[in-house]
Parts: sequence; structure tokens; C-alpha cells
Amino acid sequence: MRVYLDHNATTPLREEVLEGMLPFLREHFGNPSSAHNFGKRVREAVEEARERVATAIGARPREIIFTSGGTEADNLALFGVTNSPLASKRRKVVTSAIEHPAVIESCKALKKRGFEVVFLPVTPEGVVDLGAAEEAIDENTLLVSLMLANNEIGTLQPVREVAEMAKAKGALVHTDAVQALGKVRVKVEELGVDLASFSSHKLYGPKGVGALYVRTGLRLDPLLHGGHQERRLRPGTENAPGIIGFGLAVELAQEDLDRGMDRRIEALRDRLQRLLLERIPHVVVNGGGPRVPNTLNISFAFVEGEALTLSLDAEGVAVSTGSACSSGSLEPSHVLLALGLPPEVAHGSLRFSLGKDTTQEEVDYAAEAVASVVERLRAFSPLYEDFLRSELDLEQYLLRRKEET
Amino acid sequence: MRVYLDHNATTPLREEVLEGMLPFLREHFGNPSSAHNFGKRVREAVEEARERVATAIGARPREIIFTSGGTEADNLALFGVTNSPLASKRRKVVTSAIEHPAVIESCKALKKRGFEVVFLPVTPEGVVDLGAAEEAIDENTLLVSLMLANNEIGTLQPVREVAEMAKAKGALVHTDAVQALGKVRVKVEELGVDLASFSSHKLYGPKGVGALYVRTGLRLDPLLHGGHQERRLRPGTENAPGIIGFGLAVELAQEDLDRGMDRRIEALRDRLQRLLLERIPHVVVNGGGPRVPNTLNISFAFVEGEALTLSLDAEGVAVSTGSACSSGSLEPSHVLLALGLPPEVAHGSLRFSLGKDTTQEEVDYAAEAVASVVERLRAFSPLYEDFLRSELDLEQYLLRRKEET
Amino acid sequence: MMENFNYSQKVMEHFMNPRNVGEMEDPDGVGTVGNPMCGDVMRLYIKVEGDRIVDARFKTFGCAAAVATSSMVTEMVKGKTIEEALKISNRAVAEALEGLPPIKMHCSVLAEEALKAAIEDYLRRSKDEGDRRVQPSHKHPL
Amino acid sequence: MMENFNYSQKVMEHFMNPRNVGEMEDPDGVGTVGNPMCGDVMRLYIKVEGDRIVDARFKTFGCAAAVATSSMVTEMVKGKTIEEALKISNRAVAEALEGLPPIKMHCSVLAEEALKAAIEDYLRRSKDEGDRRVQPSHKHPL
Ligand SMILES: Cc1ncc(COP(=O)(O)O)c(C=O)c1O
Ligand SMILES: Cc1ncc(COP(=O)(O)O)c(C=O)c1O
Repeated sequence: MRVYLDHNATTPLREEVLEGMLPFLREHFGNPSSAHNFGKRVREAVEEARERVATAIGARPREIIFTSGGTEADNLALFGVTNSPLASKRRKVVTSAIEHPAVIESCKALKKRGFEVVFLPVTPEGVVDLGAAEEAIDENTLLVSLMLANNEIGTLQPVREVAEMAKAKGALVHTDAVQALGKVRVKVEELGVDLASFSSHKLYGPKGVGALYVRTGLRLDPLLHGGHQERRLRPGTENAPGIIGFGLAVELAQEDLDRGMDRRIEALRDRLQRLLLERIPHVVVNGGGPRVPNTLNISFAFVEGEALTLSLDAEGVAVSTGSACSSGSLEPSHVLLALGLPPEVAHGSLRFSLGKDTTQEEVDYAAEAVASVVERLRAFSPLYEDFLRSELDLEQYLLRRKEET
Repeated sequence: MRVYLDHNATTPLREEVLEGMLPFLREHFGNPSSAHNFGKRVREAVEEARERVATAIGARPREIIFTSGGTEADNLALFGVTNSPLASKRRKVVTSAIEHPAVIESCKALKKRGFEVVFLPVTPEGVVDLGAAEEAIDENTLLVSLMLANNEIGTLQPVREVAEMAKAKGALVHTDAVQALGKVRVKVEELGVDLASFSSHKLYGPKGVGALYVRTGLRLDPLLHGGHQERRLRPGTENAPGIIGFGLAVELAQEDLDRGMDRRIEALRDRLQRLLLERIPHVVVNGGGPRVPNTLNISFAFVEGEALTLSLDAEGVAVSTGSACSSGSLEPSHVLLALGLPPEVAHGSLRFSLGKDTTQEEVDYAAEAVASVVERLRAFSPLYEDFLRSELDLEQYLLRRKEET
Repeated sequence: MMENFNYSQKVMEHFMNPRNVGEMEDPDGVGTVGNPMCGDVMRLYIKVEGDRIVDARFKTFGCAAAVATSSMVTEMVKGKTIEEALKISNRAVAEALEGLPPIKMHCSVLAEEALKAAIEDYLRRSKDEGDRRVQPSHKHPL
Repeated sequence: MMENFNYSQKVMEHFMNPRNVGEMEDPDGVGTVGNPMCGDVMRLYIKVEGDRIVDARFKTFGCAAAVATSSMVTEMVKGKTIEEALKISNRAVAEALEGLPPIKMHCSVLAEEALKAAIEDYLRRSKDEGDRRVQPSHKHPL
């Protein structure tokens, strides 16, 4: 059995979306910027896709700038604001400690360029600390960037509340909504944000395409320089088939949401959580705050994450430790550390992310596989041996570790 | 009849390439950075694509960084060098007046950031002036960026010679080879460049993917910040199907070249040129220097380019005025102006760019259509009326106009 | 790019089949406006009887919008009095064409200017009461 | 990312079916190395007869490479004299596993260190000539 529970890393392309793309991978191949018919036909479809994305998030088509993905959208937002004349007066950027590397690394680069950057802490439940936000956001704050849903633990962030604080101080607000779109309702007006990032391949669309919502009236600096495409905010020949697929994927994801797909997935996710907790002792469920319905992050104390994922892979179960982007890195996930987990527990964490086609059978199979793999690895974990010998329970252990540091 | 003669704007995707991509648009959908089997299968194919691109240009796989297209590759090269510590000592960038907007606009941005930028003039034949290059490239020069083949007029630039000058002064060399790859032999070692940009959709590959060759040992700053992908030089989930398609397209284009496809296309291009010159008086062939085999740029004096393309479009013939990227702009092409054409003549220029599937029948049809459209438009052109009345020939007219300015 | 545009059917129709194209013999007024450097030059000829423009023709070097606005303005002006013709605004021309893309609105401005220039030429000549042969006024470099 | 790697078949085989896994009763030497913060801790037990290591076992918290290098080093050490065992280098362990990805080479270093620590423990104990019950040495925070 092959069970894919890594939908936060990427999703399969919907067959309907591929069907919609194929004409633009075959006969309608023109450059959408070309003035002739080969181009115009494609231009129309690209603009239709723009409308689809805009409609899904409650924006106007002109407010959608297509990019090559979520990472580029995040970078365009952060550098677009900080390179623009807006940045002459305000020199502070406020973000959270649990952002995706696309935001974290951009913020580190901004720090090098002389910006003050505040990484807001999160509660043990994985939700940004509103008190800290209130304190950090001031009249010198140019931009607040807070993700809508965390990719590793799935927690939803209080973007609306933070946006209100930001507005009160005259700061701009960006949200990385890459992991939210298609999973929960995302309406930019309701959130009160000026900028929002999206990525197609996270919602059954093609890879290599994303979008940045840029509120009407906001003037960004482009990150790439070149032709006239995307109102000069994103030059380069448009990835028309990708954009067209993205538009279809967003629309279909929205329809699924409207039909209650999220509740079906949530029920399966909750079942997986229950099964794992029933079968495996000494675990921590990460992200106690409100979560997107498809994500479950659990630390299996005293075993190591890569060993877990590889063992599960051998059983046909695909999950990830932390985010796919940082796999191969030796450090434990910055998100889990931000929750206050000790590194040796953070190291043993798995992210299960379910998808629209996930079945109960798959969930049951996965739970069984995880239980046996954890058991096998713990059997030769020296840390587990010591833990058992200590006769502490995990809660006490975590408490003691917290006191030590 | 529908005749597509705009292959420099974009090319149709090869059916074989699409076939090679489809498995990665369907079953092999994983994130290549994922450690599990769903990811590994894709990683292998991405690395195979990297090898294919590297082989075609005589580079090592590690020297290939995949990007979202030619524009991003150009930007990564220019900003990657000028943002890096290399730029602390040398503050000059030398480029040509006929580069693609991706390079020109990046250079303008560099100027704003305090770099000295020299735009080298070109000869009336459309080849960069070597004397001017020799003069401009000095010990303060950080980077020389010279395109290999011009997108509008097709002229090949003396990249090797300029690279030698640059090396002698310790400067780095970038070439925008977007319009060269697949049309002529491109070997980075022979050219002596440190950086080279490529774009997939110009050689029958998918849109939304390109590559930057980065010579081993050269340390660039990334343009985008985020995850570990592409040696951190280009973070973001890889557009795996796009990259895989690009690899196949490059390999197939190389095979076509080896089989003499270029000579077939060149013969058709020369036929088109001959037919047009035979039928239409008062025209200028732009780009007298050595050209890529598929490109023909002609000014039809005293008619306007958009009117030409739209009229031809109505006849089913797709061509462009200048580059597709700048269509919709009101200024005449900067490339044609750099050749010394007066604006009113530059305005009436068409770029014909042939492709591997172009037939003689198409060429003949197109020549016929162009002749009749030019005739129609000239019939009500006040400039043409005045020109006829002046009893000058076009050469005399151009000479007089040159004296005026 | 989003600046890319689709012309209205009306614009395309007037571009592909422009009305009143070509020179006019013995016009009563001629106006040439525009700049070849910018890619458009319009030359408008009018024939006036009494106070009324009875015929108009044009020659245009320029884009589809330039040709269409020229065509449309010659249509609109025919039969109008000089006073009425002077009231034809660029917006009216654009509207008659079912709209123009924003970056092409200047073509309608040119059309209005060409008409005004032709009328001025007519008025000047009437004032001069001269009957010398008309020489078109060139603004472009020849 | 290009740092992504594929383990050799040998590594995967030793990871999925590690040899000499588990505790040892009455070991003659025990070494624990590594740091749980970094994601790997190895504990290696040896039994020595005369000058010769007659048995070795391990427990490891860590990635696949950490488990595989532990498994391999226990295999390599069995039957060797103390002197021979001290010559086992991390490279030798990695080579026996048909190579390790660069970012995983530190696991082979850990395996070498764990072996040395176990041998040192054995040597210390032999010198002490004591026969007190072995308590594994903890470097990790418990
Ligand atoms: C929250 C978040 N932001 C940004 C990204 C980056 O998106 P992409 O991989 O499309 O560049 C991801 C996914 O990797 C993500 O989960
Ligand atoms: C010479 C040249 N450089 C760069 C580019 C930009 O490539 P892309 O459209 O893939 O961004 C193009 C094509 O538009 C080109 O012709």
C-alpha cells in the first residue's frame, strides 16, 4: 500500500486541472504578450485565471500578480515593500518565529540591510503571542508579515487581529497564505491585509506558479527587472499553462471547500490523531491552537525523525519531518523549537498532512505502520532506555528539560 | 492558412517533451526535496534534466541552477554578482545597447544603486563595437554582460572576444544565451563566460523554466531567499515537470542541431528575405552581422509596425514588431534605434522568426501576405506620400535623416 | 503584460476597412499632426461648402487605433458645420469606436487635433482669400 | 535541494536490519557519545576476552546513517584485538557502508568515537580492576 500523507509538501495535480492545461501545452502555445492571435488566445485564458484567483480570495483581478511560486511571492512582498520609497521613513519589520524559510530568510537578509526585524514568539500552542505583537508593532514599523496557516503544525494565526494593530500604527501587512488557501476560507478584505502570498502546487495545481495579492494603491518595487509583464511587477514570459492550471485549481479547491471537503478531511485527521495516541505512548501533539483541518504534527519522543520517515517510506507511507524544504538539514525544525520543545523531542516529530483523496483505510494503515516503526526504533534508542529508567512521564520530562534551559 | 513566424517570442512545446513531462504531471507528483519515495523519484528526474542541460552547454551538472525563466536567470546573474562581496572593490558594469529588457532594466536598477553602467554601442550591422568594449572594460569593471544572440535582429555577438578582454582585466562575464541555445552551438568553456542564461520556452520546452550556468568557484548572492533548493541560489519548490521538460527539450534541440536543422531553417529564412526584397521596395534588412539562422528583421519604411502585425494577423501570419516583451510599448525598439535607424523607419519593422516546423509553403504565403499588407498601408501613409514626392531613394533618405540628428 | 489590450470590434473594423482613405484633390483645408518618432502622423483633408464640411479624407501613418480614429473622425465630421465640427472631442471619437485601450487614447487626441488643424487651415485660407495651390504642412522631418 | 541525497543500498540495509542491536548484559566496556540536541546519540557495548573483542552491541538514537554506522562498526569490531579495533577509522566505517553522503559523514565519526569511548571505558575498568556494576555514562541531559 502506498499512502501519501505529505500534502503540505506538495499535492498531486488534479486531473481536471491537467485537462484544462493541455490545450495550452499543445495548440495554444503562444506568448500571451504577443499581439497576434496565437498570443491573444493565451492572454484571454491568463486573464481568466487571474479572475479565478481574485474571486477565490475576494480581490480584484488587477490585484493579482502571478509569480513562480510561494517563495517568490513572499520575497516580492517583503523586498517589494522594503525596497520601495515607503521604506525611507519606517525601518522595522515584524514577523513571527514560525514563518516559512521564504519569509524568515528574507527577513534575515533585511536585517543585514539595516532593518530592525522582530521575530514574534509563539505560545506553546503554536499561535503568535498577541501581547508581543502589540508591543513590537509601532510607528516605526513598515511591515508586519504573519503567515495565515503554519506549514509544519497547521496552526492558524491571528492575522486579522494583528492587521488591526498594524493599521492603527500605519504599518503594512503581509500574510503568507500558501498553506491556507484551499484549506480554509481566505478573504483578503476580511483579513485586512495589503499583501498575501499563494502557491499553486499546494492546492492540486501545477508546480512553478504562485501569486501575490497586492492591494490596489500599494506601490511595490519589483524584484525582477525586464519586460512589461504583470504590470512590470513580475517581468518574464508568463508560465501560461501553469497560470491557467493555477486558476482552475483555485476554483476547484474553493468548490470543494464550499462542499465541506474540509470537514471530511478533518474527521480523518482527528481519527489519525486518536489512533496514534491510542497506540503509542509518550508522544506530544504539536500545535494545540486552531489548525487547518488536514495537518497533524506529533513528536514521538526519543526517536529521530529521519529514521522515522525512512522506515515509514519502506512501508509505503510518505510523511515528512518538519517542512520538506528543510529536510536534509541537521537542525531540528525552528517551528517546533519555537513551541518550546527540547531539541531531542523536536527531532522525533512527524508531520502528517492529509489530502482530498485520503481514505480511512489509508489513515488506519498509516497509524499501524507508525506504531510499529516507533516501537522498533525506540527498542534501540538509548534515550528511550534512559527515559524508561528515569521513571518520569513525558510531561515531567519536558518540564525538567525546560527548567534546565 | 495559419503561419507562425514568431519563434523568438515563444515556441510550441514538442510533443515528445510533453510526453516526457506527463508522468510528472500525473503519478510522479512528489516534491523533489521530500525524503520519501514520492520525492526521490522526482529528484532523480530533476537531476537527469540538470545533466542534460549541462551536457548541451559543456558544463558540469552542479553548475546549472534552474530558474523560472530567462528573465530570472539574467536578474540572478546581474544582481547575484553585484550584491555579492565581489562588488566591494569593482563598481562598473559593462553591457550593450541591444540587450533584452531583462538585462537593460537590471542594469538601470544597478545604476540607481550606484554602479557605473556602460551600454556599449553597436555597429550598423548590429554587432557590439569591439573598440568601445576595449575602452570601457577596465580594472574597475566587475561584470561584462553581453548577449550571445540578439532576440530582435538575430545578430551573434563577439562574446568570446569580449570575454577575453574582460578576463585580462579580471572582470566576470555573463552572456544572455536565451536566443542562442538550440539555434547555434553554445559551449560555455569555449565562450569563456562565468555565467550564462537560458530559457526553456525558446527551444520547444515548457514555459516558466530557465537556467543559469554558474561557473564552479563563483559565489553569487541569491535573489530569492528561502529553502535549500538549488544550492540555496534559487529556493522554492522546484517546477519539476517544467525542469524535466526543459532537459528533454535541450537534448532534442541539440540533436536537431547536430542533424543540420539549422541549415534547413536558414535556407527558408534566406528565401523569405529574398522574396520580400523582390516584392517590396524601400526596405532595410536589419542586422547585417552574422545572424542566428532563423531570424529576419526588416524595416518597411513609412508604415507602422502594429498596423503591419495586426493586418498580417488577419491573414493568419503571426510575426512581431521588435520583441514580444515590449509589444504594447509606444517607443520604437531600442535595438533598432541602436542600429542608427530613424524612429519612423524603426517603427515599421517586423521580426520574422522561423522554427523547426516552418515550411516553404508557409514562407511563400507569408511573403505574399506581407507584400500586400505593406502595399495597402503605404497607400494611405502620409510619410510614404511625402517620401515619393521627395524623389529620394531610401538610402539617400536615411542618410539625410542621419545628418539631421 | 497587462498593458496588452484587445481592440474593440469597431476599431478593428475601421482599421481593416478604413473609410475616406486617401488624398483629396483640391481640399479646402489640410491638417497634419503627430510625430513620426512617436509612430503616428495623421493628415486630414476637408472640403467645405458654405459653412458645412461636405467631405473629409485622411492619410495616416500609425497603429490600428490611429487609423481607426482617423477613419472615424472623417465619418463624424461629414455634413457638420465648422462650428459643430470644432466641438468633436477626442472622447467622442473614442466612444464612437466603442472605446480605446488607455495607452491608445492619445490616438483619439491626434484625430481631434488633425481635424482642428484642417479647420484652422481652412479658416486661414478663407481669411487670406488667396487661391494659391495648397501645400500640405509637414511637421515631420522631410 | 541538491543537498538531498540517496543512501547506498548498504546503508539502507544496515538501517532496516541493524546487526547487534540492543543492550548487552555485563559488558566490559560502554561508550556513549553524541548529543541529543544534534539528533544523534550512540551507545556502544563491548565484551572482551583476553585482548580480543568477542562481542559488540549498540543502541542509537539518530538518523539512518547513525544507525547504519553503529551497526557496521559493531560488525567490524568483533574478533579484533583492542589494538586493531583502535585503528578502525570513521572512513573505514563509511567505506564499508559503500559511502555516506557528505552531510552524514559525521555519523561515521560518531561511530568511531563511540568505539573508542567503549574501549577507553574497558581499559579504565581493567586498570581499576574493580568489578562494580556498570553504569552507562550519560552525556545527554537526563
Ligand atoms: C507557508 C509556506 N510559505 C511558502 C512556501 C513556499 O512555496 P513554494 O514552494 O511554492 O515556493 C511554502 C511551501 O513550501 C509554505 O508552506
Ligand atoms: C535575449 C533574451 N533574454 C531574455 C529573455 C527573457 O526570457 P523569459 O521570457 O523566459 O523570461 C528573452 C525572451 O523573452 C530573450 O529573448
